[in-house]
Amino acid sequence: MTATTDTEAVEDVESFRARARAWLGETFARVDAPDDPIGDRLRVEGRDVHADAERARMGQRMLREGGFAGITYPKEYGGRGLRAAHLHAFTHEARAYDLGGSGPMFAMTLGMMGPTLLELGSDDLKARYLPRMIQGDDLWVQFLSEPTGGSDLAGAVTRATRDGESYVISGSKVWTSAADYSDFGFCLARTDWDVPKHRGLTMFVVPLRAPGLEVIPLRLVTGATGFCQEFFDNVVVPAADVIGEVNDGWTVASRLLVHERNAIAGGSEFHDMDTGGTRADGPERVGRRVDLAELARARGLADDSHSRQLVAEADVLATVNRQLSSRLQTATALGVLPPAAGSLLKLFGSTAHVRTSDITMELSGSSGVVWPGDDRSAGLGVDFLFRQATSILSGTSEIQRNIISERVLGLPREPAPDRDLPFREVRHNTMPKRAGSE
Amino acid sequence: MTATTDTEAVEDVESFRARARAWLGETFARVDAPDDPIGDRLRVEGRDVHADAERARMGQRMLREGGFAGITYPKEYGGRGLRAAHLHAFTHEARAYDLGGSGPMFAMTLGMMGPTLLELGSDDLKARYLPRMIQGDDLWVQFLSEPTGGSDLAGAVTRATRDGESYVISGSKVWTSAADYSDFGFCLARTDWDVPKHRGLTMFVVPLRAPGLEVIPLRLVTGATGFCQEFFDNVVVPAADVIGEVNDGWTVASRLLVHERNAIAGGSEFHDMDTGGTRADGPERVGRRVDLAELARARGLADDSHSRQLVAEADVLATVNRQLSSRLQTATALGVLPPAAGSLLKLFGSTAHVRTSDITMELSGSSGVVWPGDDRSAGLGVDFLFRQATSILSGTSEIQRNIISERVLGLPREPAPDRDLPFREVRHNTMPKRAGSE
Amino acid sequence: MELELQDDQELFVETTRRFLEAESPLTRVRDLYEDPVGFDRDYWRRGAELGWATMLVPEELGGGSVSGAGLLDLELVAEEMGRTVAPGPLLPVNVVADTLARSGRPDQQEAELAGLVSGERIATWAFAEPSSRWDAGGVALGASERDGAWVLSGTKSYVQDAAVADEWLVTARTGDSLTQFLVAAGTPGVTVAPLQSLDMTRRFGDVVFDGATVDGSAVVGRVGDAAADVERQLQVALTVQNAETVGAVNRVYEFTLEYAQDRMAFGRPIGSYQALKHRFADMKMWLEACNATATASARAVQAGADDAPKLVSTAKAYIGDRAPAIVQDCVQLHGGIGVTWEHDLHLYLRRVAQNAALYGSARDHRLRVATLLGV
Amino acid sequence: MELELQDDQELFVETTRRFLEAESPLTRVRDLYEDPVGFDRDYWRRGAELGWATMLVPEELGGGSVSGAGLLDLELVAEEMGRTVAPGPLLPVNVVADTLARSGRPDQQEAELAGLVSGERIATWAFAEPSSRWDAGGVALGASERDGAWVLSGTKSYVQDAAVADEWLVTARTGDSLTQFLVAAGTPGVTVAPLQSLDMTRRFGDVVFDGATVDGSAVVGRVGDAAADVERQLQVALTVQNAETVGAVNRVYEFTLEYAQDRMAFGRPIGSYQALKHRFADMKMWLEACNATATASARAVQAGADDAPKLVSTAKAYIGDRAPAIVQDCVQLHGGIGVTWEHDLHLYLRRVAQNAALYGSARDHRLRVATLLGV
Repeated sequence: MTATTDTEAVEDVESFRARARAWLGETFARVDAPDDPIGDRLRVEGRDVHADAERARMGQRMLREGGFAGITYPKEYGGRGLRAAHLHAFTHEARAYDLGGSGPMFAMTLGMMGPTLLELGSDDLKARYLPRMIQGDDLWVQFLSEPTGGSDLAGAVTRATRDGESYVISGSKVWTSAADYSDFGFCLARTDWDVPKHRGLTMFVVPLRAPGLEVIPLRLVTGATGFCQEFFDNVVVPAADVIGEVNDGWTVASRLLVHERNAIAGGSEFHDMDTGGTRADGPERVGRRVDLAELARARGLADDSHSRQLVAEADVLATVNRQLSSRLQTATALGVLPPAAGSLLKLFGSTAHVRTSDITMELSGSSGVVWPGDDRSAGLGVDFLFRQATSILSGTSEIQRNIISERVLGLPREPAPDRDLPFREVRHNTMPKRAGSE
Repeated sequence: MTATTDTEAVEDVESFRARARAWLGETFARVDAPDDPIGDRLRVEGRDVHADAERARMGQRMLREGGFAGITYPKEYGGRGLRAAHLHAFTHEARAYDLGGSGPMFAMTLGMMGPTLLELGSDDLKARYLPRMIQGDDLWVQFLSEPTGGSDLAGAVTRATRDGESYVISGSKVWTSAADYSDFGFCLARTDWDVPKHRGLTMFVVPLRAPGLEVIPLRLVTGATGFCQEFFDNVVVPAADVIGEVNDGWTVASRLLVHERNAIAGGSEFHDMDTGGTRADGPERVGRRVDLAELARARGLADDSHSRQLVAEADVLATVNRQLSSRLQTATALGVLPPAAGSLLKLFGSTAHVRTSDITMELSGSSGVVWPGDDRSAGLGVDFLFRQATSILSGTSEIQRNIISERVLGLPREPAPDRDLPFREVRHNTMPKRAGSE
Repeated sequence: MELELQDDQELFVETTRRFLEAESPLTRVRDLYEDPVGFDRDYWRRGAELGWATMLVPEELGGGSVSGAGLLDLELVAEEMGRTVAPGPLLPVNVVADTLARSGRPDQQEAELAGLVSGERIATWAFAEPSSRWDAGGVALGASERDGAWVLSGTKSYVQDAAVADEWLVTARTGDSLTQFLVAAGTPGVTVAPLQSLDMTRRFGDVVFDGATVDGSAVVGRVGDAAADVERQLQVALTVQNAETVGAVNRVYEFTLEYAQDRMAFGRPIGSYQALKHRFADMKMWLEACNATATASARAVQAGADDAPKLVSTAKAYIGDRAPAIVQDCVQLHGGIGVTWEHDLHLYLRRVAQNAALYGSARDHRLRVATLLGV
Repeated sequence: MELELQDDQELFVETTRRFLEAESPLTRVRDLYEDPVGFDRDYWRRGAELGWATMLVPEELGGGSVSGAGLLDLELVAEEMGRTVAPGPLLPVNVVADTLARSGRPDQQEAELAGLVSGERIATWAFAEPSSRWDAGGVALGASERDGAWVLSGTKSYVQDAAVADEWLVTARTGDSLTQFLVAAGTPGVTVAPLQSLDMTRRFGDVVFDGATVDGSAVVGRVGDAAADVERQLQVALTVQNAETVGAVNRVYEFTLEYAQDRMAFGRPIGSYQALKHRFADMKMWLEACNATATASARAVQAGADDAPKLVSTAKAYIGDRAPAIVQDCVQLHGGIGVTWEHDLHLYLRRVAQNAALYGSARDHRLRVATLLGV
């Protein structure tokens, strides 16, 4: 599925690529390693995220002006109405340029929320928001996870209560990346407590500066931030800002997750962060990219067969990760594997990250846990503290294994006692009290 | 619990040990590594098991004559009526002597079936069989596993039908060690199909040379044998030869399993194969004991840091296995851990064996899979084929993990749809047809 | 394994698969356990008629491949043979044919290739030695020139089908460099000592050269210039081996997954237990990764890419570790039946474990990757 | 960790535990993250009153232990401190006190031990160097004699509490052998450069000796004869470290198991999912094995057994691998909350990961075991 109609004449991909290459060269500076404000922020304290966001918005605006924004989005919303091949061609060419970090910064907006809005949003919502996304005005986030919910996204207990032409939302969301500098959110809230959990949820558009909505950056084990927790205290949104149908929010959330998986697997038709393989050691990778060969040399281990094998093992995992990514794109495109096969890549990336993190610790030895200088996060051991993050965030490895075994392999589903119960009868976790609230 | 009464005067352990030492020295030849006919048989083709059994029976008879058989069994059945401490003292002293393999060969008979008979057998059965076990006349086996059952011992489909004063048994058992040279078996069979599975089983004494009972040695991946499969075709046993109560066979089987676990953990009060730690790399170990340091030297890897670490890793696992065994004995004796903690040791031994097998393969390299000479089982790769055996036999590692998580840690039990259903309504595997039958 | 095949390739795979099903069922593999040769020459000839030995030989030399990318077609055959743990000298014959086609003199090509391609003759590569190093540095067998002839002394080991081969392609040390010789079976001074092998059907031997003398015409390529040929031979051998291993593991995984869906324990299929489900998920991930790296490295070798040496070693390092681990976990999932002779699992485990160790173990190839990374 | 305690030991553990709960709750540990010293001297003095620094010092020198087996009592304290990731110089002070008690001259014992035992003074062991080798062979800092005094040049690194210590026990190279010196803080020519540390409260420093001169009376033991002392110091350090690590992991496992029993997902406690149950089972197995090897090696060191060097390294090799793995899996089982600053898991992970790397990694100790196995 692409956003073009077959009746239109479409520019040839190679001619498009040539135009893009020329334009990029005239417009942007070349860089060796494009900035990744999102990944970097998880490690480094004190990065100015508002400046990052401003730069990314500017980059996206320039793309729009050059005619290279929203390449596969319909023209009526400010897109170019082209095909995935054009998108991939453009991204491939753009890899070497500094686009202000707009690639990663707009990944969620244009790769997940935009496509979902396009599929399920009302005409009014699409007209209101899609052009602003494409021209770099607004960054979007998703409010799915809750402190009480863990992996069980459909067990959301944030409540939305109808009040005339509005809904009033109260509750808490967590693990929202980018909420502290973005503009709008998709918010999943419970609108009916008397039906089973998947059938009482509704998805709302919530402006991040709405009264009653408080966004708190979450401090991570590394000392840095990068995710937020939000507290909704009677936040009022218009009933017209429901995405999809009332009580059909799970459908919307499911589409979001599909788009997320596609984006991670590099298979998105709407926003392609990098087809060149530079994110090959897992799109969810966090922490520094360490040159392990250099580390081994610096630690005097270049002649040690055990250390040499560790260096090679990490390299093998990175190479195979890239090869697997490419294979799975083909397999899902051909229908040899179902879309859920994206979970295979997520799981591979996470487990490869774990192993690479262990290898890094082993090669760094004492110097990884005690180090000179003033920087408390300079030691490689600090990255080790965050080792599991890639195996937890955006769907834990346990959830990925469930998905693979049930939806790729067709093994029987786990018994879920809550599946058919009215939600108010389901055993769930209680919301921890907020310090100072009530 | 020991088999002595407190009113009797009991010989001091050290004086008993001194007597044992003297007697052993006079009676048996010293050996460096005692023969282990049972373990050896799993690897080597063509071992004369009947001769092994005869030698073991002779050894046991000599123990009986010297007054050192059935040390903790009651005197009325031909035992010595002493305590576990005497047993352990004797075994410790006996380690260095060639007792004709009676230790391992009578391990099941005196460590599992004997104790269970003592606890649950009728006076008649005890009087009939215990003295013969202790004086080395009879070897016993257990018929629990079935081809259709896997880990689910209580799902037995071998049937025993009442016929006057007899029962008629038909079905098949498998993974019986020693059935091809032993004398009697504990056989678990279904006597009531209209109650849940645990409540319709009965345990019978079955003579191995009963008409209609066929014992077939099972060929293993290594090419060797060591286990048998049995086919019961209307085998008739007297109703008096039921152990425990009719339809209460699961209680008997459970006690057997407890005694088995104790024997494996070295905690049996009835038969102590070896307290000296020579079985420390797992009582379930099969395959050759390889000197990995020597292997590394022979393969020119003595200066290779990776290979040196592999050698050390295997040694570390063997050492920790011994230390864990000792700790768990103390912990269960003190009640710090429940008896089910024996599963921790079984699991450790199995996983350590897997790792050690991998290390052996890695160190042997090409020479493990292609080797000179005429012996098709000489290559270390042949042991690798049997790597999983320790993780499967006597309760799979999956079952051990269930036991640990449920009975040691108190986590919720797995849903078992068959637990409360009448057995005939339970979905179970069908018995594969025997070639040539019907 | 390859996801996108040309129509010709589909047909080729289908033909090979049907041939193997008919001519080499697992019962036949079991029978061959007792056979000293391990395969039937007629079976091999008829396989060769399907094209099993032509793929790396250009059409003008009597070969040809269905897709034009011979190594990728060879990969497909190797995978099918892995799926059925089929016997036969696929790897050594193709390695030698490839070397002759690339570096042989026209008279050698003329004399040898037709027989290899037709399956009438069998040749094998005698490279490794008792040191069991699978790199050029491990070649100690020496060749010295004397009056236009060459005298070979030393021992080759781990030589597949050594006893049945009509020729051995021998990698020898000539001073600081390597030279390869095509030596005919029966040459005086050469003896073959059979070795035992873990695989059911694959046979190996030591080939001992005790001052054996060969004519100067036995040299393949230029004297002292065999390094590139040896690298190519290793790449071809590893491509075949990796494909075969991956084919075998794909098949084992398939029937184990089926078994888990059918086999009941405690009133439920064992495949409904989450602990097992998660292991199947992990195995699927490793297996897709094995497939991915095998095909990616084959493509690199086919294309003669600069990074082919690293990608081939990467594939072997990954597959050599994961493949035996997956098969062993499949044994575990089968329970007791999985360690019996009667079950077919061990036929696969033997092949996969043997492949893991030959042509360099995972460890050896990690060290090669490290060297290529400059450490 | 130890399963059977004497009554006196039970009381001792109980007293220590209550003290730590009151004086060093995890909130206090968090506060100390910002403290350059990492512990409060008064807290340490009051801990010492409980006997934290007396255990390896014989009664006649002002020490004493509750059980008579001082190292086993020390192990108990270390375990409790691990359970609460408590701060303080337990390891270095006891290592130095032990060395002085065993090898010091009476005047050194007189001058130093009372202060160490009472907690008034703090001493630390300056052994490793920037090469981060944790064996005698890694000692490069040289000491040379000049007119009855000794001149020290070189750099010690990874020195715990280097900046706050009143004395450093310095292991120096004197020709082919080792000699140890007790050097007072403030000695001219010695400077301390603080280092950053992964642990919340444990501080380290480089101690740089730039031709620093100490009197001959600073020598501890005999000149050139420190090898046995160094081996003993490593054994004591590893015993304390292993006990602390095991205590920390025991605690993490306890609260993670509780969490899994309480935390719901999809209408069930997460501890009811078989995949997680099996991981808890594996972790319990590893954890019992960690406890087993830690206590067995402590007993061997206490007894001065011949195999103490091997058992201590075995314990570190096992625990150094398993402990971080268990804690990381506990992080995974907690989900997102487990990677937040607000959750206490990282306090433990920091301590455990740091311990894994210091005084020799699992790798280093495996190599030592290999050497002891003759390979």
